[in-house]
Amino acid sequence: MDISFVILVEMLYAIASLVLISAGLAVVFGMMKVINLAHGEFMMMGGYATITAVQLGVNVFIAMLIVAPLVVGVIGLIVERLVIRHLYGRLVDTMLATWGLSLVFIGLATMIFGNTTTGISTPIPGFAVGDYQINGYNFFIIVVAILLVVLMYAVLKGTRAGLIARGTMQRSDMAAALGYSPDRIYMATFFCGSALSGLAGAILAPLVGLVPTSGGAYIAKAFITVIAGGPSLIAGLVSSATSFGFVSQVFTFAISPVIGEVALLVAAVILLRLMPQGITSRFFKGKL
Amino acid sequence: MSLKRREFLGAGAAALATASLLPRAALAADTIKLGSILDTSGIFDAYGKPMDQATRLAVADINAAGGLLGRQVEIIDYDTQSDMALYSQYAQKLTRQDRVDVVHGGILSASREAIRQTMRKTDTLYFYNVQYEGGVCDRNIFVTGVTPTQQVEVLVPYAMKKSGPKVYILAADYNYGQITARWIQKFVEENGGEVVATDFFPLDVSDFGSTITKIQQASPDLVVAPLVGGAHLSFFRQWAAAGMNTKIPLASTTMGVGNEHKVLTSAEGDGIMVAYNYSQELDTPENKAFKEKWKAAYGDTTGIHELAVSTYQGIMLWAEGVKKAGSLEHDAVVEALESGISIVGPAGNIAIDPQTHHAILDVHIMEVEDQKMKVVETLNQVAPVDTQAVCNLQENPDDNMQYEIEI
Amino acid sequence: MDRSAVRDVIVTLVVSAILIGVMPMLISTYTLTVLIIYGMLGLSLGLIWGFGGILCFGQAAFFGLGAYVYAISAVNVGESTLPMILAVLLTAGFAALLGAMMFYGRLTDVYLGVITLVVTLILFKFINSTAGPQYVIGKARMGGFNGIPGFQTLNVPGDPGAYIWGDAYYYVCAVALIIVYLLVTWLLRSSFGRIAIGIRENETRMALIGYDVAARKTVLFAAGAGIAGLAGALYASWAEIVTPTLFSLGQSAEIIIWCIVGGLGTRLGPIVGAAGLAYLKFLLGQQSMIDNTLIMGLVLVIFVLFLPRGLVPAIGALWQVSVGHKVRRRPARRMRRARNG
Amino acid sequence: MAETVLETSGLTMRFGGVVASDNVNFKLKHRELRCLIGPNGAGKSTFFKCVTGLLTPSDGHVFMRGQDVTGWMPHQVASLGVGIKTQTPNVMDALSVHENIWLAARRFFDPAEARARTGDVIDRLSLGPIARTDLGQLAHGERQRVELGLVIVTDPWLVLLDEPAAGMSAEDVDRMTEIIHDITRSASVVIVEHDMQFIRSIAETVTVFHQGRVLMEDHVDRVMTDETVRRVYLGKKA
Repeated sequence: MDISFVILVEMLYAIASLVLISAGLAVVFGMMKVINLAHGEFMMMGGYATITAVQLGVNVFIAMLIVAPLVVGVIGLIVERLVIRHLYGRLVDTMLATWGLSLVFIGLATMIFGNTTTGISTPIPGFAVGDYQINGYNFFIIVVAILLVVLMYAVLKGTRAGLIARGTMQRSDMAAALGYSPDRIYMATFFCGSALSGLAGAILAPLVGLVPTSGGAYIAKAFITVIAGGPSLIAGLVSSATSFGFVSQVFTFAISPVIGEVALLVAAVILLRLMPQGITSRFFKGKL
Repeated sequence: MSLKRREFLGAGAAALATASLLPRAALAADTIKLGSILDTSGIFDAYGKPMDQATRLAVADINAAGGLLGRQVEIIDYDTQSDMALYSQYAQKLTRQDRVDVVHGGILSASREAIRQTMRKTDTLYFYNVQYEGGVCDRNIFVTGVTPTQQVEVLVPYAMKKSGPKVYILAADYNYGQITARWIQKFVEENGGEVVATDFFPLDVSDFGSTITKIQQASPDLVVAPLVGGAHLSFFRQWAAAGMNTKIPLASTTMGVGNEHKVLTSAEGDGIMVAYNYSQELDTPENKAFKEKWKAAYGDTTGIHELAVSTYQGIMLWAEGVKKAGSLEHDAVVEALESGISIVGPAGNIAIDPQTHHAILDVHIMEVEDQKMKVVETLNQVAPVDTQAVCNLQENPDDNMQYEIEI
Repeated sequence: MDRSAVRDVIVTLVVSAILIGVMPMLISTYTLTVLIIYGMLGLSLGLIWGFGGILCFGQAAFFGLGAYVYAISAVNVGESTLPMILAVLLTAGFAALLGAMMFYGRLTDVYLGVITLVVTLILFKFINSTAGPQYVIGKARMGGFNGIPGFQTLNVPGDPGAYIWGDAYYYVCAVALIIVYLLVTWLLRSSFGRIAIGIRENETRMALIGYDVAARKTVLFAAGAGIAGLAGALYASWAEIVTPTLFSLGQSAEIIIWCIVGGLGTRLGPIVGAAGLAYLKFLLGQQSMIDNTLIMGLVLVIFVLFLPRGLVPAIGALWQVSVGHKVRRRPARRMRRARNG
Repeated sequence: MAETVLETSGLTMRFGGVVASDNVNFKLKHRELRCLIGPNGAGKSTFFKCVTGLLTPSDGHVFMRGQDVTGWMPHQVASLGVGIKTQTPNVMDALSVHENIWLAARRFFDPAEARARTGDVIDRLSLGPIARTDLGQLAHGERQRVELGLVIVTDPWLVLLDEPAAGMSAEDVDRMTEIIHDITRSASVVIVEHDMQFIRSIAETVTVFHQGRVLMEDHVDRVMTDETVRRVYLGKKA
């Protein structure tokens, strides 16, 4: 009984962390059709921002939830102005340029922080469920992921900015027709996407050690999750994170973490073979 | 067959090197060249940078004491950027163009294997100063790091005495981890215990949530975790986050090699049992002097770790060998080193085992306490029995392979 | 047309003969060998991507596969000829299966990128977790993270004792690259190559004309993978060890950077880009001022922003401007669509 | 009675809940010229795509010369000797006019024959002066003409054209009319078209689509005067 509860929590946690990891990339891809391959490094910078802030005496939750997203959002803004905006409409070129940027960030972080693993300890203690100890931080991650999805839905559905955003997702010239400068919309979107990446990096930082190359572990997973999700932003994100999280955890518990990771990848290949445009090109059509 | 090949290669290589580099070799005869090949950038630089610093410190010490054979020692170093292909390239450069007298370096076992044959073909003496899985048998190489038995045979009985007979093993999924796990199993059984499960993790796994649940299902008395690298460090963090660190004791043969215990908070790290050749907390005059020299050279001592000290000791052993041989000639130095030479380094007395070209050294059992490694017990002059079981260079000087040690 | 083909071959042979003779005076042959091998690897992606419009994030997978196939079969056979052939054929075969799966599934651009990336990751993770003693193919231990050392390197066919190494190996690799280059030239001049370019330009139209686009892309993909496999086998024989890092995403990234910097849609560009950047990396290892990753990243960003067509076409254009407009050949401006299509 | 070269039975295409093509039964005879008309969203293009293999119909069958080609890939359909031109100009922009047409010819003929035929078509369509120009640099009308060249260079027995006259000048349309009449000498032709002027000048039988179904099928003159057709389609103009 206890064990099934523990496994359920682990599964929810796996799904939640996939949602967190992919959210920033999904926003940028969904709105701008830009694949930001420096996404993992944005997360890495979120992690470093958190750790640095904590070392400077900032409360860990403030560091994670406010400082890191802001810092990374601003970095994203600079990147957008300097590089990305010159490449709109050139999908492959933006991928390559952001790949180059990811290397630049790794190099910079190495020069600033060095390659030694750093980290902070988790701010929430573990607790017991029957005979088992559970990592209390897992619940925090699950809660944050749920809040994030709800917030994204509320913003898109309920605010004027969300309306413009939805319009832009449907037809990129729509916003211009409504009298909004696409330039500013893209800027704002990239800021939000980067901030989300920073948030994800910050929240995962206490769980896993941080090195400048940490981003590499996330980008592939995020990339796969977003592409497999397909055209709908939220439905795609949640549905593909759920499928992949479920598959990988089943195999992790049944066999081993490596097989779990491989199962996730194999699932991605099969899924894209069956639904070349992603899950939401077939199901949940027209949803957000 | 392999002999024929070596002759063929050796002759050709020598001809090539002499033809292209005669003038420079003659010109630089006044210094002794020590080649250093380490990852001082890229993902392994946490290991490589202090090793590089230790190399410089050792050579500075030798030169300050008047050099070797009346000549100064010069370092020629390359940064392999954590890229295996560059090891091969720089090894060629060191041996054929720079024509160094000795090479110290290599971090991962793969990097050692990438350059070992080049060293052998060109008769360049090679020192590998890293803790590794054991079994390399090659007259041209000297290994000054600890091998699994040297740690495990000491650590496992101690840890089991403190906890209990049921042991769960979590090991890094590569050569070192696989072999170490088997030694752990052997020593657990010899001490009347039982291994309830063994799990292997590739070096990039950083999420151990499900594993921690599995361990709880098995409810062992002790977890032995030879996990390696930055990603695996998150195990110790997640273990503590789940509150397990107060319930089941941990032992490791790797935690702390790259100063990982300083990254974990004391709440996370305290109580983990380890066994190494070196700890910064060793209270010996040699260690104090070493730390002071390091501090004078680099500002602070936080960077010093096991591998850096191994590197320092490796270079000192080589220097001792050269002094004893009174020459830089390859075979003379090897014979001098095989004569049971020893030095007293920061980690205590360290001697070369003539049979295996590995090191006989002190092993300290330690417990992590407040981000430090507190020495609990010291075992003097532990021999590399694992490699001794498969390798005897006195009997087979032409041996040239890495044995998979059968347990 | 035929006359220009003959001229092309002659120019290639003369220029490369001069380069083979001159380069060893500047760079040691050991390093040159690996630059040549990387050049071949660059060419393999240049063929698939530049002329087939297939952006493959997993070219390193074929490189690694070729190296591993060579290493494993060399350990078992103890001679290098069959392993070389196997490295090319098995890699091409694997790519044909993968390609058929993707192209008949009508996967394009980003989705193609994801699949090739994922396949690379799977291979990497698999090879990386084969350290245990149970992973044995014939006599070869897979070795996991540590890789496979100590296999038979290239020998004179039929005589396992007669190793080809050092300068001789350099000449072998150089000749291999020239042969591959000429084969690629011939392929691109043939109907198959021209049809491939047509497909790159407009897949739907080529299908409506009646070409089996998926089959042709599969064949081209396999051909490129075969070249990468050969490069991998030559690399294995050069390095005398194969490790899973050959499959890494970082390696894939480098190949893509080579192509971009050298110039896509040209045969020469990817070779020049590969050899040039690999040599730059080699030189950078001798300094410790600036982090090397940073420099590589900056190079890529700058090229995408300011010189998206790459070095070789840019130099070609400069040449034309300075020589005047006498050159009748159309400039290599053909890539825009394929890259952003 | 002439042989039926193209036939669909119960052809249906659904997108989610929308039925874009609803139980269409269609027959085309040898050397017949047929126009498909209908307001936007009537299902003409969906029907066209199902026939050419660009879409796989949800239901029903497509037959060409009696052979069931339902669900075939476009290249298989084209390989039967069917010439297809899609709605938007679909050409290889970075290649020259000559190369474009040569690629089409090469599909069925050896290189020498392909070159000869390419030359013929270039003459026939008066493309000589621009034969070496890249398609990307040509005007819309010229591109349409080149695409027609791609279609006819292989002497297809069935030609399917989706809006060949869209966006063309009056002069271009005249030339197009001529070419199409030329084609009908040896092949059957289906044209999806909006331009009524153009249809009047070429068509005999017209099929009218409305809401995914075939509304009526008759001679162009009678269709033009039909009340229902005028209401659903032309009524807007009147």
